[in-house]
Amino acid sequence: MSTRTASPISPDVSPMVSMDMITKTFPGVKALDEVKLDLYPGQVTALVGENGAGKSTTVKILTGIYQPNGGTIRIDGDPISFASPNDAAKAGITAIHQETVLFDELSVAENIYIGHAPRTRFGLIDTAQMHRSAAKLLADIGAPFSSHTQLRDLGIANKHLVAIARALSVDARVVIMDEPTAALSHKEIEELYELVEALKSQGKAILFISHKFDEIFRIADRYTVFRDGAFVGDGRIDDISEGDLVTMMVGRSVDQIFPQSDHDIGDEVLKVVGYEHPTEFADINFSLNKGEILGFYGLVGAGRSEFMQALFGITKPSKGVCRVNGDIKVIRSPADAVSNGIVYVPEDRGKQGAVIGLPIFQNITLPSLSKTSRRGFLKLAEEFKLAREYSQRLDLRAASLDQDVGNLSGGNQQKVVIAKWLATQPQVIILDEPTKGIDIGSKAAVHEFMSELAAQGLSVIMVSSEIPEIIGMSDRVIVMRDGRIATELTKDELSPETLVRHAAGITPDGAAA
Amino acid sequence: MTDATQTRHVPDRLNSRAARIFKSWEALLLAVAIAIFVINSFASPYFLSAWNLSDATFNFTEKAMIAFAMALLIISGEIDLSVASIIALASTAMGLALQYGAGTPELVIIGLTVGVLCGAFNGFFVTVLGLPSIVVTIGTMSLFRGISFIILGDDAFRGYPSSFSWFGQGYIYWVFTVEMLLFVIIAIIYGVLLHKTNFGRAVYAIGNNPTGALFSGIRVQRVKFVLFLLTGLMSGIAAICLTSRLGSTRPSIATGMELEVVTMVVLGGVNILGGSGTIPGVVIAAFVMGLVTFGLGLLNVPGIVMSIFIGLLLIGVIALPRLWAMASARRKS
Amino acid sequence: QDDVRIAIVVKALGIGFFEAAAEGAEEAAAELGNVEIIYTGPTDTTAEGQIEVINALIAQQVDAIAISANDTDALVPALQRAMQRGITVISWDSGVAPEGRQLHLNPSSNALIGNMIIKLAADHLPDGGEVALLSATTTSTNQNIWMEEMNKVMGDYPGIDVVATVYGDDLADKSYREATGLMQSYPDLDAIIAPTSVGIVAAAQAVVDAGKVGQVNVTGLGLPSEMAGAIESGASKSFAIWNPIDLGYSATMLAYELSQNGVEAAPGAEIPMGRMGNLTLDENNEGAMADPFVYDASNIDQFKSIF
Amino acid sequence: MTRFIPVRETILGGAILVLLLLISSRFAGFVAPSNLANVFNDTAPLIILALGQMVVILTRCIDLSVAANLALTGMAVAMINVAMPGLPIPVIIAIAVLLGAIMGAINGVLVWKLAIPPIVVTLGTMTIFRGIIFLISDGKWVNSHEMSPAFTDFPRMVLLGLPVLSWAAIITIILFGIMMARTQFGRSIFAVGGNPHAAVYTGIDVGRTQFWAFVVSGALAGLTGYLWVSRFAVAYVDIAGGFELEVVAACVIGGISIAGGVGSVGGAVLGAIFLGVVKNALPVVNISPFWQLAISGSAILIAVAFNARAGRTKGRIILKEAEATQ
Ligand SMILES: Nc1ncnc2c1ncn2[C@@H]1O[C@H](COP(=O)(O)OP(=O)(O)OP(=O)(O)O)[C@@H](O)[C@H]1O
Ligand SMILES: Nc1ncnc2c1ncn2[C@@H]1O[C@H](COP(=O)(O)OP(=O)(O)OP(=O)(O)O)[C@@H](O)[C@H]1O
Ligand SMILES: [Mg+2]
Ligand SMILES: [Mg+2]
Repeated sequence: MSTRTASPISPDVSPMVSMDMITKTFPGVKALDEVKLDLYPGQVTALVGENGAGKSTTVKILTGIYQPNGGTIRIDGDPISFASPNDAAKAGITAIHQETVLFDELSVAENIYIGHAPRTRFGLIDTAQMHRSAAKLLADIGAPFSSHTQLRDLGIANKHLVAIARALSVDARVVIMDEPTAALSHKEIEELYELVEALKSQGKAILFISHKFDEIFRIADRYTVFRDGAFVGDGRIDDISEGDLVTMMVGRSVDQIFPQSDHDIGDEVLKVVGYEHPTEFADINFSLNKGEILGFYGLVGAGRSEFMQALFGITKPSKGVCRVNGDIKVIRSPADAVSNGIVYVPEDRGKQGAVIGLPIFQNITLPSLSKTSRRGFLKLAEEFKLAREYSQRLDLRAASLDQDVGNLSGGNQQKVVIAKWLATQPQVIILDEPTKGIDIGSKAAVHEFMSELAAQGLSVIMVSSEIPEIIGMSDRVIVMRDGRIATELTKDELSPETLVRHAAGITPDGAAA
Repeated sequence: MTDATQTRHVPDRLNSRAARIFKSWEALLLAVAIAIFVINSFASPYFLSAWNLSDATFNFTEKAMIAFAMALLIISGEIDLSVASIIALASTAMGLALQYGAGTPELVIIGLTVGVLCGAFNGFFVTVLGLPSIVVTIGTMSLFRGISFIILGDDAFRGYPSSFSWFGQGYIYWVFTVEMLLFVIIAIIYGVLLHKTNFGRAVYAIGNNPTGALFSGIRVQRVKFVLFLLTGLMSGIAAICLTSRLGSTRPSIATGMELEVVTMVVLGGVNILGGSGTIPGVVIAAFVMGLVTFGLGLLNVPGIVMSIFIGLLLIGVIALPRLWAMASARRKS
Repeated sequence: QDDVRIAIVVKALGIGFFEAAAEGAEEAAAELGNVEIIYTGPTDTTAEGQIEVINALIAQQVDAIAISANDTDALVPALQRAMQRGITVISWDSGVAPEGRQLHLNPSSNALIGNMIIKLAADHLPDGGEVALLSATTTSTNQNIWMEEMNKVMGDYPGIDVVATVYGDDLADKSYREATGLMQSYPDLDAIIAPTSVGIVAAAQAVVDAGKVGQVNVTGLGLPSEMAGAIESGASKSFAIWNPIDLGYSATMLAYELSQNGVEAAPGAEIPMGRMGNLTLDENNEGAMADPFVYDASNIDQFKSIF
Repeated sequence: MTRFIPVRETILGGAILVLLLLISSRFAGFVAPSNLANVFNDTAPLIILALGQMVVILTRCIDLSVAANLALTGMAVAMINVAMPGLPIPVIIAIAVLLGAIMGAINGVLVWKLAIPPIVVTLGTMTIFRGIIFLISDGKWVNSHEMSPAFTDFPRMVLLGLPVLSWAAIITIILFGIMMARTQFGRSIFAVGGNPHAAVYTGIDVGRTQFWAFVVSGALAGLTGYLWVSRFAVAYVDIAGGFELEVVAACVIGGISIAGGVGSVGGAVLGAIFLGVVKNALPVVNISPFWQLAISGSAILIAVAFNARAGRTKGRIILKEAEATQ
């Protein structure tokens, strides 16, 4: 498979912003490794790459939130460095960040203008002027709410519109949009496209990050591809096909990576009937068999994690029954779930997974303490024995078992969390985005381990937003959209297009070629 | 990856036990305590006397009993500012029972029960209604003592039976008081509870990451509720000791003690934000505070001036290591 | 080298009345020659604070403790321990229950003070009127006894009506607020009686601030130096006090006699107090020092610079 | 989208009105304008301190040293007045504000630069400040007859029918109203407390904002220190002992969330007034003052339980139909 390299840049335009040899490391992770990125006036550059490729990190460097460990940023050819977000704003760079960086207690207008509100003669914030300008911005992007609304009263999509308005409120030369359409409806997305066109015609340089190929091909002029924190290539969008772009992005053929293990699929272990929640999900029915890997696919925000957490006893469903081995089980808390053999590896490792601050061995034994203790009294020797056993099984890389998990790399933290659950000898293991933010080596290890677990008769539910992972690992896939099951696909039916089509709710003819 | 030849051996521990102990906060605090002891024995000829040192323990034993339970509560990420008011209410309840002819056993039971009930009240607001404990206990701090004022007004309960005075005034053997014995027993119980049991492990897990602990199958709210009960129970025990020692009950009893208890806990190396701290640390902190106040008392230094020392100690022992780290970081770069 | 160490323990440090008493104690010490005075006390008026101070004094093996107590009962166990260790314990000004001390020195006879405070108010109300009491803490022994004594003689003052009793806790701001509250709740109030040196000053200030000088007369027990302004403004027509210097002096003398000269404190005993004469103990081992003295515009200037 | 729950401030204001009605049914004189003015005047120090505390709590900190700061500043200016009776009052006030601000800055620096938890810092400085008062005054009181008449008269001077003390509170309220609503600093305070992570994205320095919040709180404590000492015409070690908790209570009753980011000037002021009315009404309606503590404790509990219900965030909504019906 051929990897495209950079196509020649048209000689008549020089980049407005250019990043060169930018490196950024976090403890245990090299998020960016000598990448380059050029943005041209009046053009939309799409930055594409898998989850964790380093796209958002690039955005944060361009907006002065992170400082790079190496490399140069130039604006109009002059080197520049940003010590703080204010510096970047002064240089005319504005961004819609992937996560919402808004304030619930402030009004919409204030959210838009915080940090650069118009002032009166006395140096006070000119609220009247601020609301006038905000109202105009909101009208431009077709937002259906007033600038006086308290932000906390808005839904997710509308909050996103505020974030967009905020980015447009500064008279910027460079506009960055990190997955701006992820939370928007069809109509709002159309208005956003119009806006992008308008910005283009004003000669602004636009960086557009998206996982949706149809929109990339619709509005982008150029593309840049990152893979695992490294620059892969860039060029004009007209010069590349969708298939080639995917190949650049993934950089390898799917079947090379995913272990093909034969595991026998046995009897039904778990059956979920009519799970429902007032605001998060509805009408969830499926069953899971022994030794099966069941994939859950969906776009970010489809409600998969919320449902899994309900199954694990964190959130309370309003309706629904869950049967384990045919018996109805009431799961009111994670402790109940664990005692019924259902365990959950959450997607937010730092907050929900590992107990940072406790040493590795204590993390591993936390849910199994009843096994390693006698009448409630700890037995350290037993704990170390258990921790040693499972850290070896997962090939954990650490200095010692009494090291704080917080000092481990993301991949090794994930291994600790998985080890913690395997030590309880569960029947069903739910893995929510198990390889998110994990380096490529550990990723393969996790995949290999997952199929091994299935082979040993454990049932696995894998929630993933990565198409290759879903296709490569799953025996069966459930696609979720807007809190409901959109479809259920068998292994033979799996293809990237089908998955995306069901996840986004696009009719076959509407989908990109 | 189950291939044994490929797996690496991860050692259990990196540092020896001795090295860990030597580097700990407790070691630093112990050094401070010893220094204070030595300074005191030079500063006053009366310091090194068994009876005097025995009297000095009254300065901290009751506070320390509560401090142990408070340490667990703070490690779990909560706080209880109402402990002194629980003492007032428990003491008032005992005094009230006394008016109806209760004897020593009944008084003890009532003191403990009221303590536990107050703890349950706090625990209910925090764990069931999900309110921040600092606010709830600022409220109950006024409420509990307020009830005591309503019952007692400007009056006092007195005339506790002489057998009751054993708790706060009795001696076990020679200079060893009943309170000292209680202090030692409670310290051991809490030391074991926090450091040697599953419950203690859960407390640390909750303090470090309540969400993570919940996701690991720990019944977070239940553990927190128990911790509030324990803090109430300890306040009940302290109420018995203090009432017995004073021989009377006034609603203003133990005013301001909550802050001394919190100070003791924080001085003992417990992170006020939760997650870390040890019982030996709190024990040493109790002695440090007791020795400082007693030593300065022997020099007839007013209590308010002693509190400057305590305040400086509190900020100093946290600030100095950080300043040290900042300075050494600057030197390296 | 071997000085006799007498500890003067006061309700709280920094109160003018007690500072003056300490002066008297020093005077007695100078007269006796070989006495060292340890003037001490908590910074807030609590029994627990005094207990810690007492423990420290026991540890220093002082020869005598003379205490003005914040609580009649709560100090008893601590003081009993002091006595067991051979320390002479007396109380003065504000007493301790009999089992916690050898004797108690009242500044004046309680009955006399009780009568005095109501008489001071009544003298300026020939036609009767409403008066209110502003006390110190609810637990101050001496205040409570005086008010009791006052109630006993109320029959001698027909037409005088005690409408309320409030507590200022010997805190200036609280006393001020309580006094203000009294004037609001009882618009026809004629006098505020504050048998405490902190309360009387605060009440006088509150009367001035409320613009009720001439309408509400503040009286009670106060120090001339602190009350000079109130007499001048007319907020207070007269007040009484015994001499705190004499009180400190007498307490020291008594403590010395008991601890050094083997004098036994027993009902009926007469104990010498230097220039203040003898103290005669009643059946509770209590005795009174002298009569209170009344201060008004005619003599205030003479005393305000003394105490 | 309609708001089902009316604004917190309206409810609290309503509660105060109901309270006043109840009181007036037992004692009509209480609601006379002159008496209400007295109540307000009496509550003025609490209002001023509550506003300072509000700013600190909004940034996710807490200042337990305000009362000690007040007492130390009060003692310092009283002693300055005794030593230099001729010093004009504006100078005295400037000294008080400056001293208070310096103490606030000490708290702020420890929180900002050394990252020591605010509760530990202010617990420590609280005892240290109190101790320093004893050291500088030798434990002695400064009494009214030692202070200059100008010093004690200032807070009671009547301007347009109200004493200067009341005006100080009113001006502070107005300034804070403007500061919180109309200045960059004021809005940053909400941002820092509401979402510190996002505040960094918008270029707001969290630590620095917290530092300035402590300075503001300290400066107001200093100002109150002078007003307190001159109004009660006395200074001693223990003035305003335990007042810090009353100040925090006023904020909590006023709906300032201890978790930061939520609250308003109106809330803090009403919270303080609520406590002030309760405190002043009890003696008047012949409820024993011994009930006061229990009543204010219950008020705090009810207020937090209520505010927690009202302020419960909705969370994200995934189901389309669910969002539509919200
Ligand atoms: N603050 C941080 N600390 C540690 N690691 C981080 C941090 N921020 C990002 N990373 C890591 O850096 C890598 C790149 O993350 P980044 O958010 O830039 O990915 P992305 O391309 O935006 O992915 P996505 O498409 O999921 O948004 C990931 O491995 C991530 O875990
Ligand atoms: N609009 C939003 N407001 C607040 N948090 C959000 C929002 N969108 C996403 N998140 C958070 O970001 C994380 C990633 O979101 P994600 O889309 O995975 O949620 P999800 O509902 O579980 O959807 P998925 O089906 O993708 O798992 C989640 O932890 C979620 O809490
Ligand atoms: Mg991203
Ligand atoms: Mg998810």
